[in-house]
Amino acid sequence: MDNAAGLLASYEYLDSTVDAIKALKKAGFEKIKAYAPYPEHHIEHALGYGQSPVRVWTLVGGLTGTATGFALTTWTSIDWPLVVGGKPIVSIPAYIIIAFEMTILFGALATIIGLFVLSRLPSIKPPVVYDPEFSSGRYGVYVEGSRQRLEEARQIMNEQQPIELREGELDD
Amino acid sequence: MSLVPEGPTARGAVPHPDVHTYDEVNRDVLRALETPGKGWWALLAVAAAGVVLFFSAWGWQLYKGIGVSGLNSPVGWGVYITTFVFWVGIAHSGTLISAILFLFRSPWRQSIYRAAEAMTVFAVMTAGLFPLIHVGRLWHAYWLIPYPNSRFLWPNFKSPLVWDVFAITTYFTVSATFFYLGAIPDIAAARDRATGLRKKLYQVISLGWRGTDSQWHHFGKAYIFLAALATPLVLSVHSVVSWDFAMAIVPGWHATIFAPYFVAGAIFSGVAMVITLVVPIRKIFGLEAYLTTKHFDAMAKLCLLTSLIVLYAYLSEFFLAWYSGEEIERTAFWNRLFGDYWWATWTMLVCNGFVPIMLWFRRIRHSIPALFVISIFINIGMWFERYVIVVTSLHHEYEPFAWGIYRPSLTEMALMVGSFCWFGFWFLLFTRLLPPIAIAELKEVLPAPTRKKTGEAY
Amino acid sequence: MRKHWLIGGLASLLALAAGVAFIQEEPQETPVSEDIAEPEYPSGQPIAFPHDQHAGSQPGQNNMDCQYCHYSAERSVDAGIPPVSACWGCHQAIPGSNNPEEVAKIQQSIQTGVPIPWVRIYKVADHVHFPHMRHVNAGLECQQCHGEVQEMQVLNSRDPVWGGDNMGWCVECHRQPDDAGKPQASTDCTVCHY
Amino acid sequence: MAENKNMQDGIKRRDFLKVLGVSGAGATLTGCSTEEVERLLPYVIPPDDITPGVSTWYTTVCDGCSARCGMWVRTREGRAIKVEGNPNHPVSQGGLCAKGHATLQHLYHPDRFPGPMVREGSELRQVTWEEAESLLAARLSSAQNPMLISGQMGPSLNELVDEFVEGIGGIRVSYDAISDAPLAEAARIVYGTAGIPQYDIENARFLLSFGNDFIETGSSPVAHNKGLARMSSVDAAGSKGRFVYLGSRLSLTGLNADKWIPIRPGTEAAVALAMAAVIAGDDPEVAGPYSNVLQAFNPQVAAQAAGVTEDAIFELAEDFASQAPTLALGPGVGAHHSGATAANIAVMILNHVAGNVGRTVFYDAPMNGAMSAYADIEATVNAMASGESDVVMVHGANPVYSMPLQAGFAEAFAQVPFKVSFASALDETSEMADLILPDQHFLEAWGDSSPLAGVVAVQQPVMQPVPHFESKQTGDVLLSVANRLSGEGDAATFYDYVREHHRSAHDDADGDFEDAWQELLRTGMADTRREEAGALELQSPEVALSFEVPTFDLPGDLTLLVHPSPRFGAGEFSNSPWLQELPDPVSKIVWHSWLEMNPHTAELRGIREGDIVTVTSPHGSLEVPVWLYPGIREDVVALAMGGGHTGMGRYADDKGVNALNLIPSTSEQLSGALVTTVTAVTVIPTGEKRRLATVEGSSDQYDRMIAPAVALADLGHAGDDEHEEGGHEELRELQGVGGFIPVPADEGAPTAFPLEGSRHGLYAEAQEGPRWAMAIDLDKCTGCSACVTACQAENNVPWVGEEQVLMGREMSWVRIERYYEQVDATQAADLDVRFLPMICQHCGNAPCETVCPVFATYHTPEGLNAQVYNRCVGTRYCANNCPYKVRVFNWYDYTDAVPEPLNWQWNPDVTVRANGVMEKCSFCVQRIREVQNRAALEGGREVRDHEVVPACEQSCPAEAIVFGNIRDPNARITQVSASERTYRVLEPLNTQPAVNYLKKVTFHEVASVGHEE
Repeated sequence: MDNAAGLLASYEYLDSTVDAIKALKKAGFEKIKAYAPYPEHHIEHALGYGQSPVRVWTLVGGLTGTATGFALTTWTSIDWPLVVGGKPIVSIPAYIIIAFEMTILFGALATIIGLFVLSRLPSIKPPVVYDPEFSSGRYGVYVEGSRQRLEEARQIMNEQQPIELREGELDD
Repeated sequence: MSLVPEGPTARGAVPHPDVHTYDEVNRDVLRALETPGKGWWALLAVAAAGVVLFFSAWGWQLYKGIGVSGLNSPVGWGVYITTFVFWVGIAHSGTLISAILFLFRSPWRQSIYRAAEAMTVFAVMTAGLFPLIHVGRLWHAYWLIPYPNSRFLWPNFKSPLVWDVFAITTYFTVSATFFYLGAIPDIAAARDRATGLRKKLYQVISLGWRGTDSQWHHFGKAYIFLAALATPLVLSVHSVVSWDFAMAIVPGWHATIFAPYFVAGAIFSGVAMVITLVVPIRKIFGLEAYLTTKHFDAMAKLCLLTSLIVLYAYLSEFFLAWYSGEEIERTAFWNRLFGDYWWATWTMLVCNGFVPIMLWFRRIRHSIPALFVISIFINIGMWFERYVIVVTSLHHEYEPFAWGIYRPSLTEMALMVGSFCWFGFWFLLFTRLLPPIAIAELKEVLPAPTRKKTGEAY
Repeated sequence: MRKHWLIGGLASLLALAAGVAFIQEEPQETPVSEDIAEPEYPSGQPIAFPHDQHAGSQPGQNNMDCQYCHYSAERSVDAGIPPVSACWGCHQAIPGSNNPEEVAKIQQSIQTGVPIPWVRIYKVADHVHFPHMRHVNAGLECQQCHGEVQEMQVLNSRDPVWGGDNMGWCVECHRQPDDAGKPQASTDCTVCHY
Repeated sequence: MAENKNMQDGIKRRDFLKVLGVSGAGATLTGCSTEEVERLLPYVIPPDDITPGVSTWYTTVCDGCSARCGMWVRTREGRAIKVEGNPNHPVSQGGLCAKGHATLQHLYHPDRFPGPMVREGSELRQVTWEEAESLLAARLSSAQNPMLISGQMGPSLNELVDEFVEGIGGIRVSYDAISDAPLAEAARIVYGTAGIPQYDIENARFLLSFGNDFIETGSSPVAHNKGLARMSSVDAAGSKGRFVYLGSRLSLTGLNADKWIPIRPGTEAAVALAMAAVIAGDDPEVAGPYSNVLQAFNPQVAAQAAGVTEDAIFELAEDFASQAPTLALGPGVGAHHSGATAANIAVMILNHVAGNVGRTVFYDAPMNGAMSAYADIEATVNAMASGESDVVMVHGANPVYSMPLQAGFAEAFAQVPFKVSFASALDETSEMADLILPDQHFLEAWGDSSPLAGVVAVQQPVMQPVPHFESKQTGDVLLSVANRLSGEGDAATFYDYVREHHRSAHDDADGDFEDAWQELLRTGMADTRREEAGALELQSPEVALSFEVPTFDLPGDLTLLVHPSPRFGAGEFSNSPWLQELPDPVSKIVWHSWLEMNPHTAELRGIREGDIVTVTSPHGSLEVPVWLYPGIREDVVALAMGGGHTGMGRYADDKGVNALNLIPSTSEQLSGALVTTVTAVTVIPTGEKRRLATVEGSSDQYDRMIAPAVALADLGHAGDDEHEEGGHEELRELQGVGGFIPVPADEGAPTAFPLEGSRHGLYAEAQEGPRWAMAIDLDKCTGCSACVTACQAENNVPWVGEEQVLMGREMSWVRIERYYEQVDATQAADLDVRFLPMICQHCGNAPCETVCPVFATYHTPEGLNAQVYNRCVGTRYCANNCPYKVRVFNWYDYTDAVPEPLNWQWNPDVTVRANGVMEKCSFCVQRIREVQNRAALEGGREVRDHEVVPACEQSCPAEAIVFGNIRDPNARITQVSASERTYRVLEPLNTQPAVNYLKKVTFHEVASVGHEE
């Protein structure tokens, strides 16, 4: 679709970045992406983020772990019942520990997987729209739209005096 | 909800008065990754030599049999288990500083937690070797892992040792993940400045991180949950380790206080070890601006607190032994103080109970050399604490006729010393390959650059 | 065993141990006196002994009972290897139509008094105590563990039914429920391991 | 097991089979061996009494010492793998001592001679028997008064040797390193009888031992051990025989005494006669010709001499008179001083006066103990030195080692042109020999014995000679040499000779000889004793008697006691690793020698335990570490024999010191016995010290009631056990405060199994099955340690060597704990010693089981605490958590150190443990399985009570151990456990052991320690 393209602006200041985003949003741009050297909640507010679904992954993972822990310990004990120290074949107090550890383990792993899935990591192919300075000191705003609307976007972005403003090919 | 409370100045004092711009942070921190100096190579050589010693000693033991140790009956556990518990303990403060302080939003966390977490990971890697070293038939040790096998046999989940297997492996996995996750944005930063082979490497391990809004968004959530999971884990792992002893009926082991006692001890030794490690890093890489006395002061206070808990545990152990009226228990603890191993016990008491008292003084807390020395004392003391618990309890048990004496052998010493080199080896590599200080998070507590200097506060 | 190593190998550093482990696990050599002839047959056995000829039930075969030669199976833990005199008992009269030179070896052994160095085919691990008599008296057929030996011309490798290297094989059978629904044989470890 | 001991006649029938593979030498734990080719060697001609995989038992006679106990030998595939006591033997009546078990190691000893040897220069060259015998014949034919020095022998061999020596016109000298000559001589003087008197210890109610170590040495230690145990254990009537030991050192025997009166060495006569005088009172005539002697003695004099109080002697005398039947034993081989015979006479008078003759002591059926006169060998030494004899043959003796250095035997022996030794294994004497004709081990050879007049026991081979050694029994050698000399072609073997010997002795009135012979071989003995009237008359002595207290060679301030070792005798057993590693019953030290010294003496001289001191007598000096022992007089030090070998092979050489180097070569005047208690010594610290290789952690039980006792007076007052050592109240208190899940008073006994809270899984199914349990009666246990070696033999328990023991790694499954309790602090001397055999307690709530990560140890449905070696990973957690510390660990592959053919002794029914594995007492599970298998074959019948007998119980001479199914109300174990003395060690831990101990019963009040009232 050659009638659509992207614009990437790098800013030195946080407020200019946020203003740019706000303005773009007001102008009705949909596909806005922001870059920052650290998690910046102002930007997230500007883009209007809600709750991250990562927590669901964590919860499910944790519960699976608990279940697995109890199932494993109990079933193996019954499968070949051997008496030790005159204790019950299935002694729950001891198995709680196993269940607990597995809860944590599964929970943690699920969280990571969730994160990767949601934030499309790992993405090995080199970024088309990126500025190494984003990991150092600069903020970035990238917007996509049809050619005619991009002119509008370019003006809005320029208002905030970007250090650099360039055409970027369409990102993924 | 945001990662930092209302701006950097929320907790009053600015943690890094001498750091101003984000670029500065990148420059200073990433400088550590540049070509190392002679000192580093020298240290690495020493560590490598130690690793060789470590594995040759282990090989020798495997070839001859566990008998090359000084272990005997009644003392079936000795230096190996002592060192195991020691390293597990060390492993603790890493995740603690990282996770708990993160949840509590402690402002002095950012600049030390990366090193602390690295310490955790490597310490667990070291600790994990010792149960393997100390078993009689290493080639069957995998029987402790539950897996479907043609014998229809499973491990005994009632045994604290199996709990250990689960606790330690979980702890290693989670803290390694936590460590890596936190490092990803900084690796990306390193990537953007590195060249050549390093760039390739970082490209891969940064997983193509670009710091986009959505990435940061999910990253933050995931990080919080990991921290939330890691915190109880930290507490559980050393409790489980303590139950290796508390679940037994050996006088001197069989005590309900053990779990909290061990956790406190672990944090104590862990923080001490962090100080021991961070002091040189700060000096060598010139990170004074990032590791300020404020940080050391905070860590010293944490040391002081935990040392008090540990001392309390010691005293209450002795008191309860006396108060219980249980003759065998009394004898056991009397024997600790004045028996064959009195020297170990007193070393422990002095290093862990009395030396840290100096930390009450502000001047000492603010003198980095002093802290360095004290931290080393604490490390020694904590090793001896485990030695006392393991050995003195075992060598005088219920049956007087079966009492015995244990003398560590050279092989055991070699493995103990070697383990420090093994740990050091990995830590040295870390200092050169990963940003030793959390770049991204540090920026969170720096004032964000704004155009409207007098504009609304961000 | 092999399967276990697979999984065992996964555990790091166990691999390092494995080599040493096996050095240590070498069972001590049992002395073999020099006067024993080296095996000359593909079977590895010093005498090409045809089990089928003796125990087979085909026409022309002798349909002997296993325990005629393996005489102690029903009263001892060991099944027993037939004494040369037992062979000689018949072969005095029977020179052996197919290959008399083999039968001659029996006579030779009787005269020299040098026992025949049979190669052992079936053996459970040394830490397992397998009482033949309990199993024979429990009504097991020899074939259930040793395969259709009476149909084998040469017995040079284990029959596929044999799983004696694998504890699960024993346990599965011991576990089979009897009429009362309990395991038909004890699965207590010290029944075999002591 | 008696029923399947079928016997075959003749040695040819019992073909030794070269079985490999089928039963290599015990199975090895390390599996995965199925890949490599293994050879199965069947019989060529099957012996019809051997089934592969089934043990065959034979009866024979132990040749370990002069007691000649009856033996059962268990063989598998033609290998002797275990020896046990024969309960049917009239003298030993079952049970076997540690030495008896160790004879198996002599059978397979790697230091046995590979065959006949001829000396060429300094080298020994192996030759054929043909050559060897003709060489001997040649030398003998031209020899001038050849000599044959020999130790104890059975009747047949004895007769043959006599004939042989006569035939060659030689001189026969009998020599026993340990000899009861003074006793025999005394009996001859006083009653005119030959041989050693027989004692009925069991039925004595009051037993006095004047330094007689009758359960370690003497005519029949095993029998006497049993007698002592029976006498001193509480009977149904609640009464118990009393045992008082008078001596300057508490030997193992002494440790079992209820009272110790530490008299000066050599004062036995004075005390005995004083007692006799008191008993005789105003009627000294009872002492017959010795009445005048009695008048010379009274308690005052005796007390003076002996260094004890007058009252003590009075008291003793009165008890001795009142508590009939009583028995006094004269000084034995441990206490031979220059007045030994006189002392024994004095004791005989005492017995006579107290009217014990014919009741507890018998002179008319004498025992054939070792009673040669040392004087004879002294004479021989001179003869050899002066070159009177040019051929000297030695059989069954090792005089180079076992005679005092000063006797100069070695030098004299060296003078002899042609020295012949019949030793089967290397020793100091055979080391010097020019010709060695290795005798067979008694388990390979024919022979007989007559331990007691009228009792004949046959010693028969239980296996073909061990193929590694071309041995030939001396009987056959002598016969064939005799043939060569006489030129006759008599083909008779020694077997025929023995048979002939018995045929001639056979009285056809008792039926056909063949039947009698078969019966003799089957049962192992024939008992043709006739009941004879008891009382004999005292005869007036034809020699001058002196009852003076002997003086000791000065200078020196401490009297030296040189005594035989309970483990090594006079050193003939020193080359057995089992015995070397068997903790000495008294000192608990292994592998090396020690000097026993009283703690006070040591304190005065600034000597500490482990200090190496120089012990110097006028006759020699040596260096040895000190062990502090409260059971020895302050003016006495003691050294055991058996150490310091120089030519006895790998396990004996350079282990400890030879005490005999300190004493002179003097023989006692009347009997001509070697005098061992003869010299005083000076003890000077060298400044060096060493760690003693002891298995003892502490001899004080710190009021932990590990081995509690109950006073005889308190027996029968069950219930009010608050004042009783090891009472249950502590447990109840704990339960009261909920220390752990309370076990109701009626529960927690092994009978109540499985316990509440244990009724799960396999236990539930096991409700009907057996519950194996054991009871050990500490009132009977004498601490003799026979069970330790028996267990080691049965269960393939390896020895580890001195260095490992020093590291605390001894492997023994049985640990005989020895605790001292002071009877009352005012009496420094009076010790109350508690022996406690500690084995795996097979706890119902076993702490070791829970902690094992891989179920290598767990509880079987039959109540055993199982240890599955091949599952063990070696975390050692179980050992840490075992409060009884009975688990031992294989720190190395200890069994690798076992050389051919010692490993032939391994029990094929027990897995040989590999490196890195935990092990412990299994209640001899292999024996349980064997019996269960047999029962199953015999139509699935029930296992009978006492059908399963663990090795320790079988060998216990004191009958202190009972094993069985405690769920069976009629089983012995159940009944024994019902005793009010029953307790379980460390009961408050609620481990619910399956081993019940029965408290020792003391005459004195026992303190109710541990509970503040």
